[in-house]
Amino acid sequence: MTVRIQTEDFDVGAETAAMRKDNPSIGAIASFVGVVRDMNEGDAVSEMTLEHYPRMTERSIEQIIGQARARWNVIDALVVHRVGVLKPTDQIVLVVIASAHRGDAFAACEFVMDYLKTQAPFWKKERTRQGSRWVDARGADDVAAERWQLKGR
Amino acid sequence: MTVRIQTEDFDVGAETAAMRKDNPSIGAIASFVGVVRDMNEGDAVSEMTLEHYPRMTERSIEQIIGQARARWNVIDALVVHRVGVLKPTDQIVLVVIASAHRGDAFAACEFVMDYLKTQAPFWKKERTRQGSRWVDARGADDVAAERWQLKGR
Amino acid sequence: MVTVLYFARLREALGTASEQLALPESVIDLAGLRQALVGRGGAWAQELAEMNRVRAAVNQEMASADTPVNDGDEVAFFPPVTGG
Amino acid sequence: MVTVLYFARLREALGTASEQLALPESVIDLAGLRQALVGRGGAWAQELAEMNRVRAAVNQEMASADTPVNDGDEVAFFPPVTGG
Repeated sequence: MTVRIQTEDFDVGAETAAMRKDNPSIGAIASFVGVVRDMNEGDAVSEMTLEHYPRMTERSIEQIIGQARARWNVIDALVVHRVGVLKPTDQIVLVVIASAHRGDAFAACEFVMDYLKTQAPFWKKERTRQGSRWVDARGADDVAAERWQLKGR
Repeated sequence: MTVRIQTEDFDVGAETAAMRKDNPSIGAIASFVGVVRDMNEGDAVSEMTLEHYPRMTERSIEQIIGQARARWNVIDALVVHRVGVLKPTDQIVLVVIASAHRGDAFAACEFVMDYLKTQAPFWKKERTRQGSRWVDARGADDVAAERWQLKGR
Repeated sequence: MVTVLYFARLREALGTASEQLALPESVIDLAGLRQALVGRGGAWAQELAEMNRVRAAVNQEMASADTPVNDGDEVAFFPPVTGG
Repeated sequence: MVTVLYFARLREALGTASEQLALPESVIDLAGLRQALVGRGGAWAQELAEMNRVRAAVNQEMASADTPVNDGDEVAFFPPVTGG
Protein backbone atom coordinates (compact mmCIF):
# COMPACT_ATOMS: atom_id res chain seq x y z
CA MET A 1 0.00 0.00 0.00
CA THR A 2 1.67 3.21 -1.18
CA VAL A 3 0.66 6.89 -1.12
CA ARG A 4 2.78 9.49 -2.88
CA ILE A 5 2.24 13.25 -3.26
CA GLN A 6 4.63 14.62 -5.87
CA THR A 7 5.15 17.30 -8.50
CA GLU A 8 6.55 14.74 -11.02
CA ASP A 9 4.45 12.87 -13.55
CA PHE A 10 3.76 9.12 -13.16
CA ASP A 11 3.50 6.10 -15.47
CA VAL A 12 0.49 3.85 -14.91
CA GLY A 13 2.17 1.08 -16.95
CA ALA A 14 5.29 0.98 -14.79
CA GLU A 15 3.23 1.17 -11.58
CA THR A 16 0.90 -1.72 -12.49
CA ALA A 17 3.84 -3.81 -13.79
CA ALA A 18 5.64 -3.43 -10.45
CA MET A 19 2.50 -4.49 -8.58
CA ARG A 20 1.91 -7.48 -10.83
CA LYS A 21 5.43 -8.89 -10.60
CA ASP A 22 5.27 -8.97 -6.83
CA ASN A 23 2.24 -11.19 -6.42
CA PRO A 24 1.04 -14.04 -8.67
CA SER A 25 -2.31 -14.18 -6.84
CA ILE A 26 -3.29 -10.88 -8.49
CA GLY A 27 -5.88 -11.50 -11.22
CA ALA A 28 -7.32 -8.02 -11.69
CA ILE A 29 -5.89 -4.50 -11.67
CA ALA A 30 -8.25 -1.54 -11.92
CA SER A 31 -6.70 1.88 -12.47
CA PHE A 32 -7.95 5.40 -12.67
CA VAL A 33 -6.11 8.41 -14.07
CA GLY A 34 -7.53 11.89 -13.58
CA VAL A 35 -6.53 14.31 -16.33
CA VAL A 36 -6.55 18.12 -16.57
CA ARG A 37 -9.32 19.17 -18.95
CA ASP A 38 -9.10 22.26 -21.15
CA MET A 39 -12.62 23.33 -20.13
CA ASN A 40 -14.40 23.70 -16.78
CA GLU A 41 -17.83 25.20 -16.23
CA GLY A 42 -17.82 26.61 -19.74
CA ASP A 43 -14.47 28.39 -19.54
CA ALA A 44 -11.22 27.51 -21.32
CA VAL A 45 -8.60 26.48 -18.73
CA SER A 46 -4.96 27.11 -19.67
CA GLU A 47 -3.35 25.92 -16.44
CA MET A 48 -4.16 24.79 -12.92
CA THR A 49 -2.31 24.77 -9.64
CA LEU A 50 -2.86 22.11 -6.99
CA GLU A 51 -2.19 22.75 -3.32
CA HIS A 52 -2.28 20.21 -0.48
CA TYR A 53 -1.85 19.95 3.28
CA PRO A 54 1.40 18.03 3.78
CA ARG A 55 1.10 15.02 6.13
CA MET A 56 -2.68 15.39 6.59
CA THR A 57 -3.21 14.66 2.91
CA GLU A 58 -1.09 11.51 2.99
CA ARG A 59 -2.68 10.38 6.23
CA SER A 60 -6.25 10.87 5.00
CA ILE A 61 -5.50 8.87 1.83
CA GLU A 62 -4.01 6.06 3.91
CA GLN A 63 -7.22 6.00 5.93
CA ILE A 64 -9.29 5.82 2.76
CA ILE A 65 -7.23 2.87 1.51
CA GLY A 66 -7.69 1.21 4.90
CA GLN A 67 -11.46 1.53 4.54
CA ALA A 68 -11.31 0.00 1.06
CA ARG A 69 -9.25 -2.93 2.35
CA ALA A 70 -11.76 -3.55 5.12
CA ARG A 71 -14.56 -3.69 2.58
CA TRP A 72 -13.15 -5.51 -0.46
CA ASN A 73 -10.43 -8.00 -1.33
CA VAL A 74 -7.46 -5.69 -1.98
CA ILE A 75 -4.06 -7.29 -2.55
CA ASP A 76 -2.25 -4.02 -3.24
CA ALA A 77 -3.14 -0.35 -3.61
CA LEU A 78 -1.34 2.73 -4.90
CA VAL A 79 -2.35 6.38 -4.89
CA VAL A 80 -0.17 9.03 -6.58
CA HIS A 81 -1.43 12.62 -6.51
CA ARG A 82 0.41 15.45 -8.18
CA VAL A 83 0.63 19.00 -6.81
CA GLY A 84 1.93 22.22 -8.34
CA VAL A 85 1.30 23.63 -11.79
CA LEU A 86 -0.42 21.38 -14.37
CA LYS A 87 -1.65 21.95 -17.92
CA PRO A 88 -4.49 20.42 -19.98
CA THR A 89 -3.85 16.72 -20.85
CA ASP A 90 -1.47 16.43 -17.85
CA GLN A 91 -2.13 13.59 -15.42
CA ILE A 92 -3.31 14.69 -11.94
CA VAL A 93 -4.06 11.56 -9.93
CA LEU A 94 -3.54 7.82 -10.19
CA VAL A 95 -5.35 5.12 -8.22
CA VAL A 96 -4.37 1.48 -8.81
CA ILE A 97 -6.07 -1.41 -7.01
CA ALA A 98 -4.94 -5.02 -7.41
CA SER A 99 -7.23 -7.84 -6.37
CA ALA A 100 -7.86 -11.50 -7.10
CA HIS A 101 -11.07 -10.65 -8.97
CA ARG A 102 -12.27 -7.72 -11.05
CA GLY A 103 -15.42 -6.83 -9.08
CA ASP A 104 -13.38 -6.02 -5.97
CA ALA A 105 -10.75 -4.12 -7.96
CA PHE A 106 -13.31 -1.89 -9.70
CA ALA A 107 -15.33 -1.19 -6.56
CA ALA A 108 -12.31 -0.35 -4.39
CA CYS A 109 -10.78 1.86 -7.11
CA GLU A 110 -13.98 3.87 -7.59
CA PHE A 111 -14.49 4.10 -3.81
CA VAL A 112 -10.99 5.53 -3.27
CA MET A 113 -11.45 8.04 -6.12
CA ASP A 114 -14.82 9.21 -4.79
CA TYR A 115 -13.33 9.80 -1.34
CA LEU A 116 -10.23 11.47 -2.80
CA LYS A 117 -12.47 13.98 -4.55
CA THR A 118 -14.49 14.81 -1.44
CA GLN A 119 -12.27 14.30 1.62
CA ALA A 120 -8.58 14.47 0.79
CA PRO A 121 -7.18 17.97 1.37
CA PHE A 122 -6.38 19.20 -2.14
CA TRP A 123 -7.38 22.52 -3.63
CA LYS A 124 -7.40 23.45 -7.30
CA LYS A 125 -6.87 26.89 -8.76
CA GLU A 126 -7.60 27.36 -12.46
CA ARG A 127 -6.23 29.95 -14.84
CA THR A 128 -8.76 31.08 -17.46
CA ARG A 129 -8.87 34.11 -19.77
CA GLN A 130 -10.73 35.94 -16.98
CA GLY A 131 -7.84 35.32 -14.58
CA SER A 132 -7.23 32.79 -11.82
CA ARG A 133 -9.96 31.29 -9.64
CA TRP A 134 -10.21 28.66 -6.94
CA VAL A 135 -12.44 25.78 -8.00
CA ASP A 136 -15.56 25.35 -5.87
CA ALA A 137 -16.40 21.94 -4.42
CA ARG A 138 -18.93 20.16 -6.61
CA GLY A 139 -22.15 18.75 -5.22
CA ALA A 140 -21.94 15.78 -7.63
CA ASP A 141 -18.76 14.61 -5.91
CA ASP A 142 -20.42 14.56 -2.50
CA VAL A 143 -23.28 12.50 -3.91
CA ALA A 144 -20.76 10.05 -5.42
CA ALA A 145 -19.03 9.64 -2.06
CA GLU A 146 -22.24 9.34 -0.10
CA ARG A 147 -23.62 6.39 -2.03
CA TRP A 148 -20.92 4.17 -0.54
CA GLN A 149 -22.50 4.62 2.86
CA LEU A 150 -25.81 3.29 1.54
CA LYS A 151 -24.69 0.55 -0.80
CA GLY A 152 -23.70 -2.88 0.44
CA ARG A 153 -20.92 -4.82 -1.20
CA MET B 1 -12.16 3.18 -30.68
CA THR B 2 -9.62 0.37 -31.11
CA VAL B 3 -9.79 -3.41 -30.73
CA ARG B 4 -6.65 -5.52 -31.00
CA ILE B 5 -6.15 -9.26 -30.60
CA GLN B 6 -2.45 -10.06 -30.35
CA THR B 7 0.13 -12.43 -28.91
CA GLU B 8 2.40 -9.55 -27.81
CA ASP B 9 2.25 -7.88 -24.42
CA PHE B 10 0.86 -4.34 -24.00
CA ASP B 11 1.71 -1.26 -21.91
CA VAL B 12 -1.21 0.42 -20.18
CA GLY B 13 0.90 3.56 -19.61
CA ALA B 14 1.72 4.04 -23.30
CA GLU B 15 -1.88 3.31 -24.31
CA THR B 16 -3.43 5.81 -21.91
CA ALA B 17 -0.79 8.44 -22.77
CA ALA B 18 -1.65 8.15 -26.47
CA MET B 19 -5.35 8.56 -25.70
CA ARG B 20 -4.77 11.55 -23.45
CA LYS B 21 -2.59 13.49 -25.88
CA ASP B 22 -5.25 13.31 -28.57
CA ASN B 23 -8.09 14.96 -26.71
CA PRO B 24 -7.94 17.71 -24.06
CA SER B 25 -11.62 17.18 -23.18
CA ILE B 26 -10.67 13.88 -21.49
CA GLY B 27 -10.85 14.25 -17.71
CA ALA B 28 -11.01 10.61 -16.61
CA ILE B 29 -9.39 7.39 -17.80
CA ALA B 30 -10.45 4.10 -16.22
CA SER B 31 -8.40 1.04 -17.08
CA PHE B 32 -8.59 -2.64 -16.30
CA VAL B 33 -5.82 -5.20 -16.69
CA GLY B 34 -6.61 -8.90 -16.33
CA VAL B 35 -3.64 -10.93 -15.12
CA VAL B 36 -2.87 -14.69 -15.17
CA ARG B 37 -3.13 -16.05 -11.62
CA ASP B 38 -1.00 -18.90 -10.34
CA MET B 39 -4.06 -20.60 -8.82
CA ASN B 40 -7.52 -21.46 -10.14
CA GLU B 41 -10.14 -23.54 -8.37
CA GLY B 42 -7.57 -24.70 -5.84
CA ASP B 43 -4.96 -25.92 -8.34
CA ALA B 44 -1.57 -24.39 -9.14
CA VAL B 45 -1.55 -23.14 -12.73
CA SER B 46 1.83 -23.08 -14.49
CA GLU B 47 0.67 -21.86 -17.90
CA MET B 48 -2.45 -21.08 -19.90
CA THR B 49 -3.30 -20.95 -23.58
CA LEU B 50 -5.90 -18.59 -25.00
CA GLU B 51 -7.75 -19.35 -28.22
CA HIS B 52 -10.13 -17.06 -30.10
CA TYR B 53 -12.37 -16.97 -33.18
CA PRO B 54 -10.64 -14.56 -35.59
CA ARG B 55 -12.93 -11.83 -36.95
CA MET B 56 -15.93 -12.82 -34.80
CA THR B 57 -13.99 -11.96 -31.64
CA GLU B 58 -13.03 -8.50 -32.92
CA ARG B 59 -16.54 -7.88 -34.19
CA SER B 60 -18.21 -8.89 -30.92
CA ILE B 61 -15.90 -6.58 -28.95
CA GLU B 62 -16.66 -3.70 -31.30
CA GLN B 63 -20.37 -4.30 -30.66
CA ILE B 64 -19.78 -4.26 -26.91
CA ILE B 65 -17.94 -0.94 -27.17
CA GLY B 66 -20.81 0.39 -29.28
CA GLN B 67 -23.26 -0.52 -26.51
CA ALA B 68 -21.07 1.23 -23.94
CA ARG B 69 -20.92 4.37 -26.08
CA ALA B 70 -24.71 4.39 -26.42
CA ARG B 71 -25.05 4.24 -22.66
CA TRP B 72 -22.32 6.43 -21.24
CA ASN B 73 -20.19 9.41 -22.24
CA VAL B 74 -17.20 7.67 -23.88
CA ILE B 75 -14.61 9.85 -25.62
CA ASP B 76 -12.30 6.98 -26.53
CA ALA B 77 -12.08 3.24 -25.89
CA LEU B 78 -9.41 0.59 -26.32
CA VAL B 79 -9.55 -3.17 -25.89
CA VAL B 80 -6.41 -5.30 -26.25
CA HIS B 81 -6.76 -9.05 -25.69
CA ARG B 82 -3.83 -11.43 -25.87
CA VAL B 83 -4.02 -14.97 -27.25
CA GLY B 84 -1.52 -17.82 -27.20
CA VAL B 85 0.57 -19.10 -24.29
CA LEU B 86 0.66 -17.02 -21.10
CA LYS B 87 2.22 -17.55 -17.67
CA PRO B 88 1.28 -16.39 -14.15
CA THR B 89 1.71 -12.59 -13.70
CA ASP B 90 1.40 -12.10 -17.50
CA GLN B 91 -1.18 -9.56 -18.67
CA ILE B 92 -4.18 -11.06 -20.55
CA VAL B 93 -6.56 -8.23 -21.33
CA LEU B 94 -6.64 -4.44 -21.25
CA VAL B 95 -9.72 -2.21 -21.33
CA VAL B 96 -9.21 1.56 -21.31
CA ILE B 97 -12.12 4.02 -21.34
CA ALA B 98 -11.63 7.77 -21.57
CA SER B 99 -14.46 10.11 -20.63
CA ALA B 100 -15.04 13.65 -19.45
CA HIS B 101 -15.99 12.40 -15.96
CA ARG B 102 -14.99 9.47 -13.82
CA GLY B 103 -18.43 7.94 -13.22
CA ASP B 104 -18.89 7.27 -16.95
CA ALA B 105 -15.34 5.97 -17.34
CA PHE B 106 -15.66 3.47 -14.49
CA ALA B 107 -19.12 2.23 -15.52
CA ALA B 108 -18.23 1.76 -19.20
CA CYS B 109 -14.95 0.01 -18.33
CA GLU B 110 -16.61 -2.46 -15.97
CA PHE B 111 -19.46 -3.02 -18.45
CA VAL B 112 -17.03 -3.87 -21.28
CA MET B 113 -15.06 -6.25 -19.02
CA ASP B 114 -18.20 -8.05 -17.83
CA TYR B 115 -19.33 -8.60 -21.41
CA LEU B 116 -15.83 -9.64 -22.52
CA LYS B 117 -15.88 -12.35 -19.89
CA THR B 118 -19.27 -13.72 -20.91
CA GLN B 119 -19.78 -13.03 -24.62
CA ALA B 120 -16.51 -12.53 -26.49
CA PRO B 121 -15.28 -15.78 -28.08
CA PHE B 122 -12.18 -16.64 -26.07
CA TRP B 123 -11.35 -19.97 -24.50
CA LYS B 124 -8.77 -20.66 -21.82
CA LYS B 125 -6.83 -23.87 -21.33
CA GLU B 126 -4.84 -24.23 -18.12
CA ARG B 127 -1.82 -26.40 -17.42
CA THR B 128 -1.74 -27.75 -13.86
CA ARG B 129 0.20 -30.61 -12.27
CA GLN B 130 -2.70 -32.90 -13.23
CA GLY B 131 -2.27 -31.97 -16.91
CA SER B 132 -4.08 -29.55 -19.20
CA ARG B 133 -7.77 -28.66 -18.90
CA TRP B 134 -10.20 -26.28 -20.56
CA VAL B 135 -11.58 -23.75 -18.11
CA ASP B 136 -15.34 -23.98 -17.59
CA ALA B 137 -17.49 -20.87 -17.88
CA ARG B 138 -18.16 -19.37 -14.46
CA GLY B 139 -21.67 -18.62 -13.23
CA ALA B 140 -20.40 -15.52 -11.41
CA ASP B 141 -19.43 -13.94 -14.72
CA ASP B 142 -22.90 -14.38 -16.15
CA VAL B 143 -24.38 -12.74 -13.07
CA ALA B 144 -21.95 -9.82 -13.45
CA ALA B 145 -22.99 -9.33 -17.08
CA GLU B 146 -26.69 -9.69 -16.38
CA ARG B 147 -26.88 -6.92 -13.82
CA TRP B 148 -26.29 -4.37 -16.60
CA GLN B 149 -29.63 -5.28 -18.09
CA LEU B 150 -31.37 -4.47 -14.81
CA LYS B 151 -29.47 -1.44 -13.64
CA GLY B 152 -30.16 2.03 -15.01
CA ARG B 153 -27.39 4.48 -15.51
CA MET C 1 -21.60 -26.09 -49.06
CA VAL C 2 -21.19 -24.58 -45.60
CA THR C 3 -17.95 -24.01 -43.68
CA VAL C 4 -18.13 -25.47 -40.18
CA LEU C 5 -15.58 -24.38 -37.57
CA TYR C 6 -14.83 -25.97 -34.19
CA PHE C 7 -13.03 -24.25 -31.32
CA ALA C 8 -11.32 -25.13 -28.04
CA ARG C 9 -12.52 -28.37 -26.39
CA LEU C 10 -14.66 -29.25 -29.41
CA ARG C 11 -11.78 -28.79 -31.85
CA GLU C 12 -9.66 -31.16 -29.79
CA ALA C 13 -12.37 -33.75 -29.15
CA LEU C 14 -13.45 -33.86 -32.81
CA GLY C 15 -9.89 -33.74 -34.13
CA THR C 16 -10.72 -31.00 -36.63
CA ALA C 17 -10.74 -27.21 -36.73
CA SER C 18 -12.88 -26.80 -39.83
CA GLU C 19 -14.61 -28.67 -42.63
CA GLN C 20 -16.53 -27.98 -45.81
CA LEU C 21 -19.90 -29.69 -45.67
CA ALA C 22 -22.55 -30.25 -48.35
CA LEU C 23 -25.75 -29.17 -46.62
CA PRO C 24 -28.32 -32.04 -46.55
CA GLU C 25 -31.56 -30.85 -48.17
CA SER C 26 -33.51 -31.41 -44.95
CA VAL C 27 -31.29 -28.99 -42.99
CA ILE C 28 -32.70 -25.46 -42.84
CA ASP C 29 -31.48 -24.24 -39.46
CA LEU C 30 -28.82 -24.64 -36.78
CA ALA C 31 -30.82 -27.33 -34.94
CA GLY C 32 -30.97 -29.38 -38.16
CA LEU C 33 -27.24 -29.02 -38.83
CA ARG C 34 -26.38 -30.03 -35.29
CA GLN C 35 -28.68 -33.07 -35.58
CA ALA C 36 -26.92 -34.11 -38.81
CA LEU C 37 -23.54 -33.86 -37.06
CA VAL C 38 -24.74 -35.76 -33.98
CA GLY C 39 -25.87 -38.48 -36.45
CA ARG C 40 -22.21 -39.24 -37.16
CA GLY C 41 -22.06 -40.87 -33.74
CA GLY C 42 -18.94 -41.28 -31.57
CA ALA C 43 -17.27 -38.03 -30.47
CA TRP C 44 -19.74 -36.04 -32.59
CA ALA C 45 -22.73 -37.37 -30.70
CA GLN C 46 -20.92 -36.99 -27.38
CA GLU C 47 -19.76 -33.41 -27.91
CA LEU C 48 -22.74 -31.93 -29.75
CA ALA C 49 -25.74 -33.68 -28.18
CA GLU C 50 -25.87 -31.65 -24.96
CA MET C 51 -26.75 -28.17 -26.17
CA ASN C 52 -26.04 -26.52 -22.83
CA ARG C 53 -22.34 -27.38 -23.25
CA VAL C 54 -22.20 -25.99 -26.77
CA ARG C 55 -22.65 -22.52 -28.28
CA ALA C 56 -22.89 -21.72 -31.96
CA ALA C 57 -22.49 -18.79 -34.34
CA VAL C 58 -23.72 -18.35 -37.89
CA ASN C 59 -21.69 -15.92 -39.99
CA GLN C 60 -19.91 -14.77 -36.83
CA GLU C 61 -23.04 -13.79 -34.94
CA MET C 62 -24.20 -15.78 -31.91
CA ALA C 63 -26.99 -18.08 -33.07
CA SER C 64 -29.78 -20.17 -31.58
CA ALA C 65 -31.46 -23.44 -32.60
CA ASP C 66 -33.82 -21.75 -35.05
CA THR C 67 -31.22 -19.55 -36.77
CA PRO C 68 -31.41 -20.31 -40.55
CA VAL C 69 -28.42 -22.01 -42.17
CA ASN C 70 -27.91 -21.59 -45.92
CA ASP C 71 -25.38 -22.55 -48.54
CA GLY C 72 -22.27 -20.39 -48.23
CA ASP C 73 -22.71 -19.71 -44.50
CA GLU C 74 -19.93 -20.01 -41.93
CA VAL C 75 -21.14 -21.96 -38.90
CA ALA C 76 -19.08 -22.36 -35.73
CA PHE C 77 -19.53 -24.61 -32.69
CA PHE C 78 -17.68 -23.95 -29.45
CA PRO C 79 -17.95 -24.25 -25.65
CA PRO C 80 -19.30 -21.41 -23.50
CA VAL C 81 -16.68 -18.65 -23.64
CA THR C 82 -14.07 -18.10 -20.91
CA GLY C 83 -12.28 -14.90 -21.89
CA GLY C 84 -10.51 -12.12 -19.98
CA MET D 1 0.43 28.39 21.82
CA VAL D 2 -1.30 26.77 18.89
CA THR D 3 -0.13 26.61 15.29
CA VAL D 4 -2.82 27.80 12.88
CA LEU D 5 -2.53 26.99 9.17
CA TYR D 6 -4.49 28.46 6.25
CA PHE D 7 -4.80 26.89 2.82
CA ALA D 8 -5.87 27.81 -0.70
CA ARG D 9 -8.40 30.67 -0.95
CA LEU D 10 -8.10 31.40 2.80
CA ARG D 11 -4.30 31.58 2.67
CA GLU D 12 -4.51 34.13 -0.13
CA ALA D 13 -7.35 36.21 1.36
CA LEU D 14 -5.73 36.36 4.81
CA GLY D 15 -2.24 36.92 3.42
CA THR D 16 -0.73 34.25 5.66
CA ALA D 17 -0.04 30.52 5.50
CA SER D 18 0.55 29.95 9.22
CA GLU D 19 0.82 31.68 12.55
CA GLN D 20 1.64 30.91 16.19
CA LEU D 21 -1.20 32.01 18.41
CA ALA D 22 -1.44 32.29 22.20
CA LEU D 23 -4.73 30.58 22.98
CA PRO D 24 -7.13 32.98 24.83
CA GLU D 25 -8.21 31.36 28.10
CA SER D 26 -11.85 31.35 27.02
CA VAL D 27 -11.15 29.23 23.94
CA ILE D 28 -11.67 25.50 24.54
CA ASP D 29 -12.83 24.29 21.15
CA LEU D 30 -12.73 24.99 17.40
CA ALA D 31 -15.86 27.18 17.53
CA GLY D 32 -14.17 29.36 20.14
CA LEU D 33 -10.96 29.68 18.15
CA ARG D 34 -12.84 30.59 15.01
CA GLN D 35 -14.84 33.20 16.94
CA ALA D 36 -11.61 34.73 18.24
CA LEU D 37 -10.24 34.95 14.67
CA VAL D 38 -13.50 36.43 13.31
CA GLY D 39 -13.15 39.05 16.05
CA ARG D 40 -10.11 40.44 14.21
CA GLY D 41 -12.56 41.88 11.66
CA GLY D 42 -11.79 42.65 8.00
CA ALA D 43 -10.76 39.67 5.87
CA TRP D 44 -10.81 37.45 8.97
CA ALA D 45 -14.47 38.13 9.63
CA GLN D 46 -15.30 37.83 5.95
CA GLU D 47 -13.50 34.54 5.33
CA LEU D 48 -14.19 32.70 8.59
CA ALA D 49 -17.71 33.81 9.52
CA GLU D 50 -19.61 31.59 7.08
CA MET D 51 -18.87 28.10 8.33
CA ASN D 52 -20.31 26.38 5.25
CA ARG D 53 -17.47 27.86 3.18
CA VAL D 54 -14.78 26.77 5.63
CA ARG D 55 -13.55 23.37 6.84
CA ALA D 56 -11.13 22.78 9.68
CA ALA D 57 -8.77 20.13 11.00
CA VAL D 58 -7.22 19.71 14.43
CA ASN D 59 -3.94 17.81 14.50
CA GLN D 60 -4.55 16.78 10.89
CA GLU D 61 -7.93 15.16 11.50
CA MET D 62 -11.12 16.72 10.15
CA ALA D 63 -12.77 18.59 13.00
CA SER D 64 -16.14 20.09 13.88
CA ALA D 65 -17.24 23.07 15.95
CA ASP D 66 -17.04 21.18 19.25
CA THR D 67 -13.63 19.57 18.66
CA PRO D 68 -11.40 20.54 21.66
CA VAL D 69 -8.43 22.81 20.99
CA ASN D 70 -5.51 22.71 23.40
CA ASP D 71 -2.06 24.24 23.75
CA GLY D 72 0.35 22.65 21.30
CA ASP D 73 -2.32 21.65 18.77
CA GLU D 74 -2.07 22.24 15.04
CA VAL D 75 -5.28 23.77 13.71
CA ALA D 76 -5.96 24.29 9.99
CA PHE D 77 -8.66 26.25 8.19
CA PHE D 78 -9.38 25.68 4.49
CA PRO D 79 -12.16 25.69 1.87
CA PRO D 80 -14.08 22.52 0.99
CA VAL D 81 -11.61 20.25 -0.83
CA THR D 82 -11.43 19.98 -4.63
CA GLY D 83 -8.96 17.19 -5.29
CA GLY D 84 -8.48 14.65 -8.05
